[in-house]
Amino acid sequence: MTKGTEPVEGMDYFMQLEYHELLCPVVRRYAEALRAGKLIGHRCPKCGLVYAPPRGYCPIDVIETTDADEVQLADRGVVTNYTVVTPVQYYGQEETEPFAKVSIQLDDPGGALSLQDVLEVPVDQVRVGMRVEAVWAPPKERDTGEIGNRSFGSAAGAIRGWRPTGEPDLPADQIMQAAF
Amino acid sequence: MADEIPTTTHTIEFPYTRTLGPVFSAFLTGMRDGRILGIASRDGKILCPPTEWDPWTGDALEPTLTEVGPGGTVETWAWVETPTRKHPLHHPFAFALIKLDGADTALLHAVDAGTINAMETGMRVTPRWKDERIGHITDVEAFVPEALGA
Amino acid sequence: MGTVPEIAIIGYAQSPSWRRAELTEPQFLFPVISDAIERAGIERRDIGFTCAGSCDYLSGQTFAFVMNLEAVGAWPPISESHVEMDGAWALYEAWVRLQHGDVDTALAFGSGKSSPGTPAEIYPLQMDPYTLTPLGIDPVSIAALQARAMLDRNLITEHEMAAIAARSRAAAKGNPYAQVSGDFDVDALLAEPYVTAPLRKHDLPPISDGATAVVLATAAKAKEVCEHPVWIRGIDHRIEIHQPGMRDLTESPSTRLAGEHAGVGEGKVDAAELSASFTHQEKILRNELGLGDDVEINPSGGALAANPMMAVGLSRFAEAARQIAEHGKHRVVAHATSGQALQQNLVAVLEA
Amino acid sequence: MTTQPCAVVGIGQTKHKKRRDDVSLPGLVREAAQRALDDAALTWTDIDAVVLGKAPDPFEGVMMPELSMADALGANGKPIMRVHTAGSVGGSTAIVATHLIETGRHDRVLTVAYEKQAEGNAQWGLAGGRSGGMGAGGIFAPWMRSYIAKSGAPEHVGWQVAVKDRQNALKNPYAHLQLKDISIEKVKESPMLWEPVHFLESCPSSDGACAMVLTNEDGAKRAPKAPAWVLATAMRSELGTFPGRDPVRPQAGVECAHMLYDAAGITNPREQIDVAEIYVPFSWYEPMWLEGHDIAAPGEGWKMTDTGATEISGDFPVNASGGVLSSNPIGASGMLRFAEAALQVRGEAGEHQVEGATVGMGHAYGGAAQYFAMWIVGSTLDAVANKI
Repeated sequence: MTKGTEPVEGMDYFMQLEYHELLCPVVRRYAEALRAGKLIGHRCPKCGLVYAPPRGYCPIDVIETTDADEVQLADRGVVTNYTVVTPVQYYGQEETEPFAKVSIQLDDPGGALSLQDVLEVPVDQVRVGMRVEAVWAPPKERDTGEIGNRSFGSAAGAIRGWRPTGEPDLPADQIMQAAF
Repeated sequence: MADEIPTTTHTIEFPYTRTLGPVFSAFLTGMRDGRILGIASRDGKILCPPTEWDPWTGDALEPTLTEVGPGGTVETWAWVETPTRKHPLHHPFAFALIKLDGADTALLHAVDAGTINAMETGMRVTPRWKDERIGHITDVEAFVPEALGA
Repeated sequence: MGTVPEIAIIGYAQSPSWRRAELTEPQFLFPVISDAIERAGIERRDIGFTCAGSCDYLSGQTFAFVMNLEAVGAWPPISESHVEMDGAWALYEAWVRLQHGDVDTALAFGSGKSSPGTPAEIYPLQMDPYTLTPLGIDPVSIAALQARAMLDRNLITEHEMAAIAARSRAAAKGNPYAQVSGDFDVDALLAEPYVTAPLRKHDLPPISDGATAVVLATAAKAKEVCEHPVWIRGIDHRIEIHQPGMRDLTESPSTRLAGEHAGVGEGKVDAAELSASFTHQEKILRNELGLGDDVEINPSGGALAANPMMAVGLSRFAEAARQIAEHGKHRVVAHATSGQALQQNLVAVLEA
Repeated sequence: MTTQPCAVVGIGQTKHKKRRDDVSLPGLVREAAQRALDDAALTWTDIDAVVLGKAPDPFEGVMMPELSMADALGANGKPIMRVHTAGSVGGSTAIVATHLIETGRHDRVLTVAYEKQAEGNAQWGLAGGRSGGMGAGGIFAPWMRSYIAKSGAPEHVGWQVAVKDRQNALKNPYAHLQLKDISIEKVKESPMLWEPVHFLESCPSSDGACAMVLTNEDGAKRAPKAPAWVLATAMRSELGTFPGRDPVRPQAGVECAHMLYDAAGITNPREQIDVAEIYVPFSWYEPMWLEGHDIAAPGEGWKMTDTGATEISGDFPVNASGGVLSSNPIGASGMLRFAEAALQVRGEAGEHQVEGATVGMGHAYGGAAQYFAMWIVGSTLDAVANKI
């Protein structure tokens, strides 16, 4: 009937909460562009910094940005830094093997994406200065359903990852200091 | 119009594991054993559910618990017509503050009375225990009107 | 505390209260903060201290408040803090900070998006994790327990509750930020079914998304930049016992204490903006604050008309200040609350 | 407007452990708070207000815990606030409490911070409940790599910090990790978690709490033990991500330090600060913050570690308590830095006491190295002036 006769010393609590949020206009437009095979960002009309993906404002000049400030971004760039993560097995973790996430400074007109996946390179050979290009999913397989209002630089579902272009590396010491 | 806007969905879920300390350990052990326990406050009131410290003064309390109930009186109640998925019952029921016999404060719990017409402030209720108890506040599945028995 | 330096509200702004905002929290905070600063007549870079109020669980995102910093202008770096509480407590922290005298202006804001989640499932996490959270006890049910305790003791009637709803909604017709407004017949409201008896839909606040920002200044600065500063004459906040069954739910001793320490009774009150999320709570608050029938309650419509969690308490400051700055009132009370059944309360007295 | 001095007259902390299975959440907080009250020889009724801090609520699954902890904190009928500024929260919570004393708002304030990591999982929390989380180390690893590349620091400096802080922890009975056989070799051979960070160069996951009782001059006179005087506080925040940001030496950190030194009258931090408790969750953050807060010149911080200057016996002891590398109840970790600095200038640090310390610094940072909270405490109100 009851479990045990020892004192009860613990209690489990299973929390489960669902959130359904409207996608904000700039993220909707960003996701549409991804499905069309394009990366877009906003260029601040005041300071000229490029935000990828667009945020709808420049937090530095504290001005709002609009579709008029939209720029198409390059889908090539250089790895400016990386992390190799040995996954901790927390609840909901699906990763079991070490994986790499990289930051990429995009070619002109600029913009930077973080937490990107690298393809076709063993984890231990990811390096700063490596030239990479986007590997797009075929148009029919592009699904941006995972991209939400707080997905930051995610292009998941449209860009599968980034692979080496084969070009020579850029000097690592310069690249690492240049961009985050 | 809003319905046409795509939504982004995310679920956060996690199985938390709580440790209890002496007071809640004793209280939930009691629940597992089919007994509802209270604690004496500094001025001698019996508090159920027990608190770890005197809620009025913050003073330490002696973690020796005493049995209260099982029956009690409904002090106030709310009729839940549409339960949420987090509620203890999945058909219409009442949440109530129940002053158990021998206690000086009221326990918040569910009352399974069938219909709102069966509910009344001052009514007598008694716990309906679950068959399988694990040491949890919901080991009492709900209180039921004393007239119906447990 | 007789020598508390004078601090004034010199600017305030709110977003509309939306049932479901299309913009993200930092996106809709953005114009609100800019607007409040502009109305204060100061430059963003002049702000000496910033404090925000928000809640991770509303959006289901750890560190959700970090993104809100983007709406502030935090580059170059700023002196800044955050409370996981309603923006009214952010204002309190900013009010304390200004009393040092080394900075002369402060920005407080609160923001929240309740629409993505299910409040009835989220708020049980605010209750005692051992005896209450596992029962899934939700805000409406706790409020209903409180309302029935009042009804049983003849401290209020369902008719009075409906009349409070009708008055609030009618008042909200003049509030461009309100979500629920219009003319409603009390008898028609009473003919509606219960949601959670004894509460009907009109007894409940709407679910809202929104933001509020308030700019504070020291006396010297306020007089320099503002023609009609609104003075914070007193402010205090108190908490009481958590377990609903260990409180007399028909009273709010924490509100009474906060009101006494804020000096509510030291002069005639013209109006009060109260965070009464449920109709019956307005009556408890009036009693505890000693507000008579001659005091206009919630000229904005209050929380029953617009309820953006984490901003709604700070909105009471904005609306109270509006009553003074734009509607010629002299002395107005602002009130904010946290927790269930009025467990924690903040009271301030604002004056022309 | 004038402010009045604020004194720390009570300090308490729990034994920090992987899992404190003997206490509830409020029980953990209460243990530290009661010790702080006992240290100050005060009772619960003596406290005017409470300021509580912790990291995100989803770490334990309790929303706005000040509500359900009101009885544990003796807060009925009192003001209580809840601060949350990411990893710096323990520090900013103490600063908010300090303001309540400095402005004369209250006479005696209890400030408390905690985390009970074992109830949940911080890696889960940091990942927003999603798979593929990076962990804090994953966010900070690239910046540590950049620091190493830019400063030319040899890799053994990270191992040295890891060993030094664990050896210090052996002198602190409250510290979580008690690694008696810690060595450079062991650190170096421990698994690589986030290159360049090894397992033993990372903070543990701890249950723990910290509390302090703050009061004014009058209260300090009545206290049974020597107070620590709060000589200066500073908080500074910046945006976490924008093109061109330098997260290795964040501007907010530089400005926070200079605000702090100016307010305390410190003109040469390395000379005038006797002991520092710096938030170092990963070994490389010791030299990074020594430089990031202009205690050492750019590129020189690692040399302080390498030459032993940051050891208890060195000229600038850092984390004599064992630091975050030895105990990490996240929300409390910042307050522990502040409290340990205060313990040092009170001469109450026991085995890890830095002899003759009269000026101490407490430091915390959080978010994407974007939130900073710091304070300077002294054994007397003129402790800094006496150095010059």
